[in-house]
Order: sequence, then structure tokens, then C-alpha cells
Amino acid sequence: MHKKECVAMLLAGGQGSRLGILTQKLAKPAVPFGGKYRIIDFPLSNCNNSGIDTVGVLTQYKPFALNSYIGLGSAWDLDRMNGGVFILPPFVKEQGGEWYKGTADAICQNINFIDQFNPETVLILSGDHIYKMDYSLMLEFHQRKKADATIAVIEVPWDETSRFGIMNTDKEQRVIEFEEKPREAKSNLASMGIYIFSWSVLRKYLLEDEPNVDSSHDFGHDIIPKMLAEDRNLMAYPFKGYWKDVGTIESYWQANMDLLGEQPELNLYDSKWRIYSANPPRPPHYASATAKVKNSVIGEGCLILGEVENSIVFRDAYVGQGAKVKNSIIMPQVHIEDNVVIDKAILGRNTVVKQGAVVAGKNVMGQQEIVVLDADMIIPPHATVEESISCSPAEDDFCKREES
Amino acid sequence: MHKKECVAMLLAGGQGSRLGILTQKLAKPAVPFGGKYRIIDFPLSNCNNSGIDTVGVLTQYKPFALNSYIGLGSAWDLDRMNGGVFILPPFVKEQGGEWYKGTADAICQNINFIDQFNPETVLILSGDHIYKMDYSLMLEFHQRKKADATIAVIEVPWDETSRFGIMNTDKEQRVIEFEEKPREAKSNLASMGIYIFSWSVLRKYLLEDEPNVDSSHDFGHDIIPKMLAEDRNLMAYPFKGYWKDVGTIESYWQANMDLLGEQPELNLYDSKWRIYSANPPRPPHYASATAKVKNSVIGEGCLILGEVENSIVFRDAYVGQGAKVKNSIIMPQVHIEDNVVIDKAILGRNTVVKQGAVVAGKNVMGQQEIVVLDADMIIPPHATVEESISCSPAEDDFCKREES
Amino acid sequence: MIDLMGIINLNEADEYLGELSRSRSIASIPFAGRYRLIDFVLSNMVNSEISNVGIFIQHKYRSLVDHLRSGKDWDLARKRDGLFVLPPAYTKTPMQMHRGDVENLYSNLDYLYQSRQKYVVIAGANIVSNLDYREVLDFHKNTGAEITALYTKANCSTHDCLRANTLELGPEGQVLEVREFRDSGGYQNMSMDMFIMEKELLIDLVKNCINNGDYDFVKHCIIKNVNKLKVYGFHHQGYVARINSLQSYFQHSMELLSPHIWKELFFKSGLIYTKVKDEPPAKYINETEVTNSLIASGCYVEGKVENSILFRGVKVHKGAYIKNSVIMQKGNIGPGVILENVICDKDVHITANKQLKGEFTYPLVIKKGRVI
Amino acid sequence: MIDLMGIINLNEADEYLGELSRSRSIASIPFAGRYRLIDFVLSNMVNSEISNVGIFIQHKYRSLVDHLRSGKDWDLARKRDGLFVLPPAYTKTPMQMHRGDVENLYSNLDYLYQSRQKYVVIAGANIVSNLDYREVLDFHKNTGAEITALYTKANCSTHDCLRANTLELGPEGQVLEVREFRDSGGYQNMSMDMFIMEKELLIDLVKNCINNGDYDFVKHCIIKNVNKLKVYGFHHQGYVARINSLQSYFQHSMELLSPHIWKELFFKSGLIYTKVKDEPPAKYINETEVTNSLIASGCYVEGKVENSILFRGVKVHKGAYIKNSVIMQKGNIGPGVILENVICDKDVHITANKQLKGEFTYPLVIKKGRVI
Repeated sequence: MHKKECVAMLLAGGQGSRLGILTQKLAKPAVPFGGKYRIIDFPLSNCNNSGIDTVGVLTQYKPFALNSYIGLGSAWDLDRMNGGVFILPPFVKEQGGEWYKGTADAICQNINFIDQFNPETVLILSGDHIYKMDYSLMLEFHQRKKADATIAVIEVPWDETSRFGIMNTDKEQRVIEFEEKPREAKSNLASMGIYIFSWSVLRKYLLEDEPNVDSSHDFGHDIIPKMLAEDRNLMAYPFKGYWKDVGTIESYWQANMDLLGEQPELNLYDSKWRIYSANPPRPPHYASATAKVKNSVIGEGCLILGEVENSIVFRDAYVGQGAKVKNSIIMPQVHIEDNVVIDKAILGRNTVVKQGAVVAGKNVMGQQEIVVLDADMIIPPHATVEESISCSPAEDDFCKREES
Repeated sequence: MHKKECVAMLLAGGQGSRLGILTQKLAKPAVPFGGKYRIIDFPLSNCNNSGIDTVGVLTQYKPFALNSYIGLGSAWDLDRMNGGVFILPPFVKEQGGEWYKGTADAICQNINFIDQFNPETVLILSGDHIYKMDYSLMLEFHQRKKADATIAVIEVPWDETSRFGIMNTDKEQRVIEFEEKPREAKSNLASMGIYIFSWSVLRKYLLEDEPNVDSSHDFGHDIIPKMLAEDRNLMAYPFKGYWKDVGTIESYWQANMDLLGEQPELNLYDSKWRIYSANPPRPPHYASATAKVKNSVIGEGCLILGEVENSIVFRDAYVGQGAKVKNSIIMPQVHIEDNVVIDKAILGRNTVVKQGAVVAGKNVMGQQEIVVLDADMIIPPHATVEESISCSPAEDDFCKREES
Repeated sequence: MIDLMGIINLNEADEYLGELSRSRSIASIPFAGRYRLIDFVLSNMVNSEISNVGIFIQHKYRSLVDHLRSGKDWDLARKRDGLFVLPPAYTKTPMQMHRGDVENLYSNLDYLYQSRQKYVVIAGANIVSNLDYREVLDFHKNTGAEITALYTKANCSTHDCLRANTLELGPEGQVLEVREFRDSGGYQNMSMDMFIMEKELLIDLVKNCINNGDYDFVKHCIIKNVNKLKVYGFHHQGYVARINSLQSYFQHSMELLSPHIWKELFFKSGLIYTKVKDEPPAKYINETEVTNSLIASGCYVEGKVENSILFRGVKVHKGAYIKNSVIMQKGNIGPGVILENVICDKDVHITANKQLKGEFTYPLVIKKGRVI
Repeated sequence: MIDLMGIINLNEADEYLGELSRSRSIASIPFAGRYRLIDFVLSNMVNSEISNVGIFIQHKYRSLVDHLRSGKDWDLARKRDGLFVLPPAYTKTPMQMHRGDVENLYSNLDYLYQSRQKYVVIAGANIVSNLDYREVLDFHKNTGAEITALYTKANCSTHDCLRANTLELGPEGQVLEVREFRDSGGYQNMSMDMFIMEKELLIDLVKNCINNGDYDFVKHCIIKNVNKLKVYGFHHQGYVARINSLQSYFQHSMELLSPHIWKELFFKSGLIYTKVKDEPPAKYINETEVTNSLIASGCYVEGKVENSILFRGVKVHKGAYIKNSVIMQKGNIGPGVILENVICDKDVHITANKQLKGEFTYPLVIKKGRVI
């Protein structure tokens, strides 16, 4: 195996519980996004576009869809002879196995994996954000600054600093203090959860942290503070550009809507920085003589007979005649029959909305709420749905029967 | 995903403890064989050659080398869009994970994996044998006989029947009785551990067996006897040809030696039934002006300056001037210095034998014993080695230091 | 594990497709918003579990080889079987006259001998359909035919039957006669020029053809032997488009705007594969108006599109109006442009406010890469 | 993540390689028991972390395209960057005279514009070596050269320098003059015809060449400009074989039988990749005698082999005696055959008891596929 300059480790085991119904059956990085993609496409495409060809993907929660999605890695050009993409679930030894105890533990359990590439540096990524970033520039910065660790930071509005891990830096961009969700922040540079470590340094810290029973084995809580305390050279790498956490239903919905309009901040049409994804073989979508589509993104294989406005529609969806879809996210294979009204909703994969039904959130304090429908539901004709529904056993009237 | 006619499940988690030193650091299916191959190349190549393009490989013991060896499956033409090769280690759920409890349990834990292909039949294979077999003929037999299960059998010498699971059949090749290692066999048809099941039938038996605390969750012990007891249609498929268990050091050594000579029973040069394997990029081997090579198999990238006779030499080995290698198996990257003598030995990967040393087994009851040397050893100059050595901490004089 | 191999025999006369086939074979003409014509027959073969496909190419094959590459996008990049591109026999002596497709088959008989399969299906690339060759093979075995010829009931009042062969069938479906279409309109049994037979028979037919100094596969190897062999017709009931002229290309493109045909052609027996691009989904803005059109991924539509097909990566600027037109890959239609009955080949750029108009029966073709 | 792209410019005159290059370019001549000549420069590029390689092909490229396929065996089958095979400008009008390699570079300038890398290394395929272009790029940056020209100290008493260029160097390594080799023997600075420069400069050089009506890249774009630009020579110290004639092909083949050269060429800066075959390891029986020879995988040797190279899949029957010879892929050397100073191209079958003998300075070449 060739020696690698940099190996990326992508933490994809998060449960994403604030995404509610969307992550009941899927790991968060596998959640669909933007009419074609899944969240994990963004860090994986960034890796390929940055020239990083070796990526370990750490999975544990609902790994199945994620594993089969990643497959050989060829979608992201990561089916390589030397390197490529590697799925790393928690390992079962003869005496058993258990979930990763924290982000740092996940890396620590895979020290052997990283060692085989004998890399200079390790890039730690998460599967929680939508952004385009050239990691090779950050790597250059890390090397130029002779840093032990480099943390990517982004300026956030001052009134939101209390939601982030804030880095206080000196004028050489050296990190002098790290505050998790400070009440009164001294800076508005938020950690993006993207780290580059010199592998020999990180390796030592991981092995020291592992036996510590008081540690939560987390980069932000344990490793970074300890490195700061021991006066290691920690640098903050400033990133400018679109970067959106999709950790809640609201922010997920908003990040999708951000793609609409004439000059979205996140440009998916730039052929120099493609976001790669699986490409299931589907024909071009068809918009009929009665279709009216405005300000929307439409995936392949869709049949649009009705109206679609300010919406993101994934592949193989059907929108019947007279149906109106507004401000919504329609996942793959959703079937919307004639004269249905959908407003500010997220419809899960393969769900059917029968004719004349209305799916639209209530107004609460002047703001319309987002309605989320689980995958594989059937909303009966002329029903009115005002609240999110998932396919729990209690509510299985609306769910397709499992085929036996 | 397309519906599949047949999905193969390859049981590759076996510890192979009777192979001693050879399987201390490697799962048995990953053990090198025949100057180029690993044991698992045989069932995987048989799958590809038989037109079976979907293979689940069940791993657990020392899975690392095996996982990285299988990689994308492209060596066996199993990097497919629909199907391909899938590594299936025991799964860690939120409450933890443990090893497969038996061969049937391993399949049972992966019912979801199999279900997604919705196959007619499931082919169960193991990674313990060296053979070439067209599974599509067995599948045809299974379908023609409308069997619930078909078990491949081979005629063994009558005096060895007590070492095998013996199938007693009627004249339609229906299995009427199964005896595990019978003292007085009624037939010499031994089970090869290769089963085809109709998936709907097997699925039912697996789910019934799973909660049974008295079951060892094994095909031979539990599933087959229960199916027999319930009068299911079990057929014996007779196989003719080379088939060798490589479960012990002696049988492993013998199976390698079987490749030598002018008309070996197992023909690896048949371009219609290639055994596929990884192909690391190495130049042709070089035999010098002083080399004498007789009745041997020599891998790529070797430098041969001495004598090699009746031996299997894997890639990148070096045999120095005046050295004599006889009746031995030399694994990749072994370095044999000048004037060394090796006789009836198995030398592990990357081991160095310094000049003038002698590695040869003692004669015990008229038969020379096989000496096995672990990987990464250093045998000092002029040493005499008569017994197998492994790199346990107690014997680390002879072992290369781990690089830190 | 079907015992059938595929041969795609690219021998179609391309002089009737004008500009579209000037620098490419018919097989690689773009069609239906993201495909090349060959994708249909190739995908049908793959979806029928055929894993060994030989493509016999005659000329102008650069764009085809670019398109197919290793065969990976059709899951045919394999060590055992897979996709074989078999070039013409005359590559080494370019000055020698090429006498017909049988020569090419004959010079590659080795490929046939080495293939493991017993049966072979041989087809061209100018027929667009979605069919399952497994059904045809079952039919072939059940009738005990030596050759099974696929046909469709075609409305020969349109262009489809021009230069095609028609079949006269006996009561059991046996083929009594094959003749070249004569201009007589109405529904007829049009040959799809796809045949299933045993590989051994194909080899014999090719050898005999060569021995007799004949060089046209369908005319001399098949039609000449209809009376000597047991030949049956298999009626393919689904949609069939035969692309034999610019007019039929345009007409069949417009037919795809029926959801019924769209569903059948792209989903019926299996999906249609093509070379993968990593385009984002199509995007509409507030001013966009799209009706009765196929819009591929990567399109960015600001203007008005009606009864048209936009291939992958087409950009339609504000105020542009595209009607009854086909815009191939990466077309860039400037602001205020008006197009009607136009076919833009790949990479065409129409600058602001230009107006171009053909006739529905005589579409205007804009050459690949042109800036107007 | 090296900021360097590779161009392999296949413009070598092949008339001196006789039968070996009759139906293939020099780049695809088999060499060293399992490779094609192009494998060396291509592997060097890949081992130097170059991920974007353009191969500019002039003619006879079928066997080369077969060999390279998608580039997968060199890990260059990629969506971003990867391997690009760039055909000659004159494919569409075969009758037009081809004037030189600069035309091909010029007609593919788009490829250069679209590549992301700042630096480019341009090389031919007839130089066999194992080198790391990263070191050359560092040298290029450190000297501040506009062009870095790689050279080797060659023994010009042998064939190697024929038709080569030699460099006259200043005290700091700057190139003062480049001239065609004159028959003067001894060790000289032989140009490897590999150059590193910024991509922008390459584009300028090519454009100027075309404007001046010049068409030979090395002669007109580089040598003509040596005095106008800052050109430095990089001394590659390792083994270099320049394959420029049948004699040099044979002589350099025989050099590989030195373990010292074998080790350097195949292992030094990285491994040499080639198209993968799934051959079993080589097999010897009791009667086999092999000395001072290279034996590739898939060989089955029953006879005697001395000072020779056997490619993959060669079979040597009992009683055969092969001396000072090169037997390419799938050669079948019958019982009792005696060969000396012979080069058998691929798939040659020598039947029982034949005897063939060339001179060491004039080896006998047996054509591909011949049965004797």
C-alpha cells in the first residue's frame, strides 16, 4: 500500500434524532437532499474534488441503507486500487462488540485501519452539513502553519454564537481558547466540526484518552481541550462560503429551499466542483400540457401533470392533474394524485397521497409549521393532514402493509 | 434491485484452528495457496464461472486481511452494479453484538440481506476446500428435482467414511438418511458442505431454529436433520473431480504438492475455468545462471539463484546462491539467503532465513514432519530449525520487531 | 444464467439521417433526452440477463467507443464475457472496398467460436423498443424454430417501413416469405431485423454466405434461406420506433411526449442504461414555462419550452421560446431566441434573439458545436 | 495532490522497429515479459501521483486502446481527471497529410485548457525507465527554469543515441544547446525527450509553432526556443533504455537479465502497472532447465531456456531449447524446437523440431500469429 499524505475519516454513525421521522429508518448521512443527493454526498464529493482518495466511513446507526448506498464508492470516484472508500462499522471480537463511545473513540477503534496507510495527516469529517469545501487548501494551511491540529471555522452571526463551539484566536489564527456554546462569546468563529490532525500527534492523544473513564471520548469535549491545555499548536482555518447544518427539520427544510431562486449561494451547476451521487438510470422527467412548474428543482423520471412551486421533487415522483405542490420536499417515488394540495410538507419515499387530500401545516404564532410524512404511507382520498405522521404501529392505518 | 435466481452465501468466519500457525493471524479462507492464490479464490471463482454474481461473505475471525483482500470484488469479476460481493461481519446493534453462533445462525442473522434480492435459491458455500465446480449444474439439478434442499456429495474411500458426514440415498438420489461420522457407513457419499436451499423453505427453518436454545444452529447438525425428519425433499448431487479439504497442516501441504507433476488432477491452466485472484503488479521472476528449478511452481517477482525442487514458491521470494529448497511451500516475500537448506517446510510471509541455516523436520516413525515457520520471522545464520515456531511473545528472539 | 449471447450488428445505412450521422454511426445518435440509440438494444440485452455482447462496428466508431468505454455503465465491464467491440476486417488496408457486414462477421468468427453460449440474438441499433429476449428465447425453444425473427405490426403509412423488410406469415406463425417493403401503406408485419438462432447455425450461415460471394447479412444469410429453414416470427407487441431517416427521428422523438409511450419505453421490461454523467436535477425559476416536454437532468430552464425535448445540461435563457424542437446535450439557447421545428445537435449555442424555424415534416438541423 | 499533469506524446518514428511495429505503435510493443512500452512512462506518472494523463495518439492505435481500455489497471478510470486518449486531428479527413505531432497537440488545446493543473510533463513512450517526476518538479521549481529537460548519460557507442538529441550544459545545468546526435561515440548527455514546464507555456509554444508553420514538437517548439527561454537539464541517474530500433529492442531486452537492472526498473520508485491477466504462476517439471532468464506467469516450461525472456502464457515443450530469445505472449514452442537469437511476436506457434537462428546483432523476428 502506498503511503498516503492524508486519510479522511467520516463520522457517519450519528442518529440525527432531531430530524425525527426522517431518521427513524435511516442514518442521518443517508437522508436525501436537494432533489437527487444524500447528505453524505457533500463530504464525499468534497474529498474527491480535493484529491483525497482514501476515506473511512464510520457507521453504526441504521447502517444498512448507507452501506448499500456507498457500495463500491464508484459514484464518488472512490473505487481505487490504492485507497478508496471503506465502510467501518463497530467491530465484533470473539468476546463481543459494542457501539462507538464517542467521536474520538470511533477513530481510536480504527487506529489499525489508519496505520496501514501511514498517513501524515488525518482529516475528520462529519455527515451533518451541506457545503462545498476544498480540503486541500485547509491541508496546505495546516502544513504551512506546522500545526498539530487545524480546525475549520466559519463566521456566524453574533447572536447565534451561543449555539456553536466558538474558537478564540490570536492574530496568527492560533487557537487560544475553545468555548462550547458560550453565553457571551469573545469571537464569532464557530467550529465546523472539520479537523485536520497530524496523525502521530492524534494517535498519541487517542491512546491516552481511551482508558480515561471520565472522558466522553469526543473531539470537541475531550481531545481538543486537552491539546489546548498542553499547549499544542492548534490553528483555526477560516472558511468562507455556504455551510448549513441540517440537524433539525426546520434547518433541513430551509437548506433545501436555499437551492431555489436564480442565484443560490450553493451552486450545484458548477462543473469544476461537481457533487457526485448515485445515478440510477431514469429517463428525463416529463411535464405535461397541464403542468405548471415554477421555481423548483425536479429529479429524473418524474411525471408532472399538476402545479409545482417553490419545491424540491426527487426522482420518480408523480404529480397528478390539478394537484398543487408548494414549498415542499417530495422524496423519491412519491405518488400525488389528482387535485391534492401539498403545502410546506416533507413527503417520505414511496408515500401515496390519494386524490383530493390536503397536506398542509397549521399556522402557529403566525408561522406555518412543517408537516413530515413518513415513507411508505397512504393518505386516503380527501383526507386533511395537518400534523406529521410516522408509521408507528399505533398509526398504521395510513401505512402500506409490509409484504410478507 | 433485480430479482436474483440464486444468491451465494460463503461462510468465511471459520477459525481453522487445526491449521495452527497458518491461521494465528489470518482467517482460514485468507490462507495463501498454490503459489498465487488464497483458499477463498476457489469458491469465489467458481461463483463467477458458474454465473452467480451475488455473493455474501460471512466473516468474523481475523476479518481484516480477508476484508481488504476481497475489497471491491473486482479480482473475481464481482464488482457489479446489480449484485457483487458483500462482506457481512456480525452486526453491532445499539445493545451490542456478538459472533455468529453457528453456520445456520450466520445465515439467519443476514435474512434481510438475502431478502433484498428476493432469490429463488440460496447456495451455501464454505471457504475450506480446493476444487473447481460448476454450481450452475447443481442448481439445474436442484430445479429439475424440485428439491427443497440439495447437498453436494462426493465418493470418498470406504475406509475414510468415518471422517465425513455420510448421505444415504435411494436410487433417485433422494437423501433418506444422514449420518455424521458413522462407524459403519452404509454409503461412501460424503457431504461436501455445499448446499442449495429453496429460499422460502430455508427461511422458515432458520426462523424456527433461531429461538431453539437446544440447537447448535448448524446446517449439518440441526437444519438438515430437521428437514429430513419432516420429510422434505432433500437431494444428493453427485460431484466428480478434485476436491480437497485443507483443514490440517498435512492436508494443506499435500493439496499444494498435488499441483506439481505433469498432469495434476486440478488443472489451473484451463482458460475456460480460470481461478481468479488478486494480481499485484510484479515483473516476471528471474532464474539466474546458477538457478536449478525442478518440478515446481514459481510466482511473479521472485529472484531464484539457488535450487528449488518439488516446491511452491509465492511471489517476491528470494532464494540465494547455493540454497536448496525442497518439498516446501514458500509464502510471499520470504527471503532465503545463500546456502540455506529448506526441506518439507512451510515458510510464512516475509520471513527471513539467514545464510547457512537449515530448516527441516525430524523423521518421526519413518515420516518426515512438516516444519511451519510463522510470518515475519528471522532465522539466524547457521541455525537448525527442526520444529515449527510461531511469533509468540515467548519466542520473540526470532521475530522481527514491530515498527512503532 | 441464460444460454444466450448478443450481437449488435451496426450495418444500417446512415445516408438518410443527414447531419446527425455525419460524424457518428446511427448507433451513437443521441435520442430521448439522454440516450444514444444503441442504449436501447444493449439495455434490453442486459435486462434479459445476457452477459456476453459483441458489437460489430463498421465505421465512424469514435463517438461510439467513447460512449461505451469499458461497458461499465451497462454492467458489462467483466473479465469473463462482457462487452466486446469488434472492428471491421479492413482496418489494416483502408483502401480496400468494404463489401458488406457479413465480411465483418466472418473475420470475427473466432469470437463466436470462443463464446460459451448456445444461442445468439443478433440485432441492429436503429430499432428503439423495450423488450425481453428471454421471452423470445422461450418462444424459439417452444416452436422448435431454427430461426426466430422478431416483427412488429407497423403503420406503414408513416416513414417507418421505408427500406424495411416485411414478413408474410403462415397460420402457425411460420415465416413464408420476407420481402422488401413496397409502398402500399396500412399495418404490416415489419421485420425488426432481430433474429434468434443457435450460434452454430449463425456460423454456418455466415460461412455459406461468404462461400457464395454474398455480403449482406439480412438479405443473403437470412432472407435467401427462409424457405430452406424453419423460420418463425415472434410478434413483439410493444412500442417500436425504427429510426431510418431524419423525419422518423423527429417524429419518434415527438412520440415520446406521450406519457403512455414514455412509461413503456423507459420502464416496461427493464430500465435503459446509458453513460452516466453527474448532472444535478433540472431547475426551474419563476418565469419558466414548460409544457408537454421532456427535460433531462442538468437543465436550467428560464424561458418557455413547448412540445420539446431537452437533453442533459441544456440551458434556456430568459425570454427564449422553444417549440417542437430537440435540443441535445449542453445546448445553450440565448435570451429571446425563438426556435420551432429545430434539432440542435450537441453543444450548439444560439445567441440572443435569433429565430430559427423548420417545418414539422422537415426539421432544421443545427450542426454539432455550432454557434449561431 | 501534485499540481502536475502528464502528456504522453506518441510521435516516435517507428520505421526502424520493423515487424514489431507493423500493426502497432511503438507505445504498444510488448517488452520485459509482460508489459507494453507505454506502461513504463504511464506507471512513472501514476507513481508520481499524477492523476490526469492525456495520451496523444497518431496512428495504429487499436492495440493501444485495447491495452489501456478505461485506464482501470493504472487506477486512472476516474470521473474527475483520469486517462484521456486524444486522437489525431485528421480522423475525419483521412486523405489529408499529417504534418507532425504539433498539429495533434494544437487540435486538442481544449483538453489542456480544461485541465486544472499548473504544470505539465510531456514525454514519449520509447524511453524505458523508473523515475519519480515529483523530484523533477521540485528541481524545476527550485531552479526557476521555464523548461526542464530530462537527460541521461548515455553510452553513445551503442545504438541508443541514434536519431536522439544531445544537450550541451552550462556549469549550473542550464541548457546551452540541443543538437541532433552526430556519430561520435562515448558518453554524452542524451535527451530523454521529456520536459516539464507550466501548462501556459506549453500552450504558447504550440500556438507559436503552428503560427510559424512548424509541426515537430521537440525540434520546433523546444529546440528552436532553447536560447529564448530559461531551460535547465535534469540528470536522471538511473537506468534508461531508449528503444529506437530492432537492435536496441533486443539489446535492452537482454539487459533485463541482470538482477541489478531488473530490481531497479521494476521496483525503484514504484511498481510498473500493466493490463491484468489472470494467469496461474509459472510451472516447471522435472526435465525443465531454465538459466539466466525471465519467466512470466502462466508459462509452462518443459524444455531448456537460456538467456531468454518468456512472456505470459508461453508453453515450452519437452526437448525444446530456447537461447538468447524473446518469446511473446502465448507463444507455443513445440517439442524438439531449437531457437537462437529469435524474437517471436505474440501467438507464434513453432511446431516440432523446427530450428530457427538469427544473429545476436540481427535477431530473427517471427510475425504475430505465425505458425511455423
